[in-house]
Amino acid sequence: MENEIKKDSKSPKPYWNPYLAGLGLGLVLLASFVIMGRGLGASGAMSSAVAAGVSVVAPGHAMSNEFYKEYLGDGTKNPLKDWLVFEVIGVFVGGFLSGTFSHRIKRSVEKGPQYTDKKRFVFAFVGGILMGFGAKLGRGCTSGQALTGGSMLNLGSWAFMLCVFAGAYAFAYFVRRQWL
Amino acid sequence: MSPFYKFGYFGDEASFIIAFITGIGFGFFLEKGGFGSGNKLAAQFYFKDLTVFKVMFTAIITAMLGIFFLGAFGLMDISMVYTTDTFMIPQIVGGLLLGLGFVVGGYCPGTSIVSCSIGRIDPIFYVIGIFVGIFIYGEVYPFISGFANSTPMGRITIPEYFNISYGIIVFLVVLMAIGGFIGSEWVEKKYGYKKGDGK
Amino acid sequence: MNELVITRMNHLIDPNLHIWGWEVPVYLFFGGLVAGIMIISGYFIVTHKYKAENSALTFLPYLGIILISVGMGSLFLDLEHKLFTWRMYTAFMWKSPMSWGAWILMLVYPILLILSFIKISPMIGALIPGLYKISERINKPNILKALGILSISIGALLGLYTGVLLSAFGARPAWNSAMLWIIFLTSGLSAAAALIHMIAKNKDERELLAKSDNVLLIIEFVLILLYLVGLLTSSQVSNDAAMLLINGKFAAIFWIFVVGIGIIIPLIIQLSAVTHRIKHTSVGPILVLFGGLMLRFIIVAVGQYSHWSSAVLK
Amino acid sequence: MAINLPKTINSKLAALAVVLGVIALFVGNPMKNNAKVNLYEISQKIEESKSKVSPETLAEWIIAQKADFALVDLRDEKQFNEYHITQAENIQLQKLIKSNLPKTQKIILYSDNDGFVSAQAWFLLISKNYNNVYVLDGGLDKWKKNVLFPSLSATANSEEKAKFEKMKEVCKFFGGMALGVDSTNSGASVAGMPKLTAPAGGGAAPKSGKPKKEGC
Repeated sequence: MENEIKKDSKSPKPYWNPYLAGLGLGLVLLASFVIMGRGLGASGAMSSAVAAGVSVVAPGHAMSNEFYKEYLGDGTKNPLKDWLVFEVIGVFVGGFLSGTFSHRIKRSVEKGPQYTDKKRFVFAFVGGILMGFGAKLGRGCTSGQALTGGSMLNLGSWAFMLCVFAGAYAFAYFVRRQWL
Repeated sequence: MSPFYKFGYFGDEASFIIAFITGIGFGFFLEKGGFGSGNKLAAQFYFKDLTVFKVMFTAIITAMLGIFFLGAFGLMDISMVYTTDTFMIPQIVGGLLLGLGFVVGGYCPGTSIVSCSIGRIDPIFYVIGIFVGIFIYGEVYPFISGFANSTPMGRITIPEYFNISYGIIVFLVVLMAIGGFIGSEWVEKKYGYKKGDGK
Repeated sequence: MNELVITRMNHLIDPNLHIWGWEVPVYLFFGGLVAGIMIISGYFIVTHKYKAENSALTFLPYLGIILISVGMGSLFLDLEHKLFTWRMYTAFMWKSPMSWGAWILMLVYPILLILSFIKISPMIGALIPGLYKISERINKPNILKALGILSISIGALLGLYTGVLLSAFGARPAWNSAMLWIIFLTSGLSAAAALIHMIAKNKDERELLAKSDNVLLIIEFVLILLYLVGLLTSSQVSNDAAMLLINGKFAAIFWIFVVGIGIIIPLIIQLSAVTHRIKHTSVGPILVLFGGLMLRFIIVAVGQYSHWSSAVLK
Repeated sequence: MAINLPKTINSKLAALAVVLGVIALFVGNPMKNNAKVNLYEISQKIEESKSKVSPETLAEWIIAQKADFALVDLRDEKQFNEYHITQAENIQLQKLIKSNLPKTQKIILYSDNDGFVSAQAWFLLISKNYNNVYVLDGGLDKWKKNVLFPSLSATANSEEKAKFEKMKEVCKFFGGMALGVDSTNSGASVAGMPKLTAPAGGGAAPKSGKPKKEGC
């Protein structure tokens, strides 16, 4: 009996029906609206982390920069003591819990079959840079703008979301070997 | 009356705890939906697997209908929910850049965290990349702040901009999403991974 | 303690409330962990579980010696007058928990050392063959039983004392609670159980400790709640101290890192592991250990932040 | 089963969404007229005096047919029908928060004088998250004095004279009349407001009802 379970537990469980996962996600988002009056996000927390890092290394420089200052405030509060930072810690924990129960915790690299790990890492890094820059210019990422602003019917968020999909589909062809 | 926080039902410290719990829910459903996998996310852009679209839009219409009806029943003051101001041109450019980053890197910030949490290695590079990207943005911000703050439109929603009733827009978005779902099921059947593709 | 209260805790003389940095919490954590190790090892002896292949008695006593040394080292760093440490041992003041602690620690080392002789691991046995002889001498039922009981009681004392040490500070309302010592003891035990759960190779041992760790975590959680309730129903200053953890400066970190990541989430993971829904991994135990460390950090920080006069805080 | 079950759930969810969407269609607007006011932001705006537009500037904008603002007359209907600045729409204070003024546009408020009423209206709109709200400096009285019936004091220097010449043209556009030198008290010397006629030169016609939308 026990052996049987263990055998099963090695193979990952299938993903949920996307509509149910979406429903769950939407309810979490709704709960956030109801309780906090704000939506979800991710890139904001990363900005806080960057601002905090810069202010540790070069406090004067950070405080003279309007962008960092937005995250550092007047300097009396720890920039990492921020709503989004705690939320992102939660995202990590939540992802891990889900992964644990679905037996998906595995050290691996996501890529197409013909790609080397090294190349994939370079692409991931470059993609991250683009994403970070774009997210700041667009005032949020897929979670902060597309999901949150989208459900609030925010004009800029919808324009942003359409552009995300447009950008991704437009460039998908050029990096197809990475994925297919 | 909600939002609770904005009405002062609890303080900042409690809000962080709520942030953590909310985050757990967020991460949990993202992972359950398959957003922890770069392959699955990227497959969206090759019409192989439209999970991203389905999950995202189901979430959007769920939350949208939720706040709409909470507002309609007088349980929620929608105008107190924070949304970012619109800066049209920078957001369009940012969106395009982000889309490019999405397909090159394979994740968006939230999903990269989830993917890290289940032990993948590539999103770690991706997250470091995001940090670098934000750092670059911060460093060049003094030079591009004019552009970054151009075309400000304030806090504006689609119903306000087009001066159409909120309810009509909600209805249209729901119709659009359902249409999109039917379309994506069809696309998946046509172009998607067949059974036994190992995906 | 009195002299400390009068000379250091007077905010007019010493307005800086943060006297203890990272050293003391680290010491308290390792002290608690070693206390837990001693209790569990003692339990293994008394219940004759040591006969089976296990890590509680082969590997852990060594680890205990290292860990308590790390803890003592960090405590030593914190001492103002390092050269006069020996004076602790020239007088035994039964009223002073610090004096207790010094003497308890004196007993911890030899006991851990003797425990490590019960089962000689082949690697060390090859190095020092003489150890087998000592091992033979100890391995008699009567001696072992006495040793087990001694280990449990000294371990319990060590675990208690870390909490009592803090409770004795009357000027620190957050510490001045009778619940503190039992929280620290339980937390130390759960951390030790988690550690063994993580490193044990024997399946039965692992399962046993995972299960007991779950129970301990639940108890710890309840105790923390009781601790807060106790403070809340006490005087105004204690109330303020409790509010620091419930809705104040330390609330977010306390509930997220100590209760959330340190207790509830590992509990969920380990409960699923012992019911065989998921594999045993080291994630749960690591989180428990992390939570234990955070608990000490926060309790020490809150204690130093809370004050006998609530006016000073504002 | 694993395949069949989700499908029924999918269609049920879709049906539910559509039903809710249809109800939403009839509910219309869930926004309530509650507002959260950021006092700090407002006090900053007041401090920077970013909330006033001078009559001359407004006149220039109207002449240049700049349509990026909504002009709101806060007086009652009778007064509005007697005279109002071209392009203005009449929204009284108590109706202001229910009006659907576009948030994308500048909003310029005016009433009789510098005005308590304009200030109140300004505050209401700011609290409703309108960002670009301005008050016509000095209200309709100053508009009358500076734009409709500009005057030149006897001691004016050349610069003021040049300005006066310019204002002469401006006031003609609005159907006013420049007063000569020495008229010290313009408001008293002029009997009434100009009649409501379409301004000369085919200026922007008075708008009614709905505010203009910007192109998509």
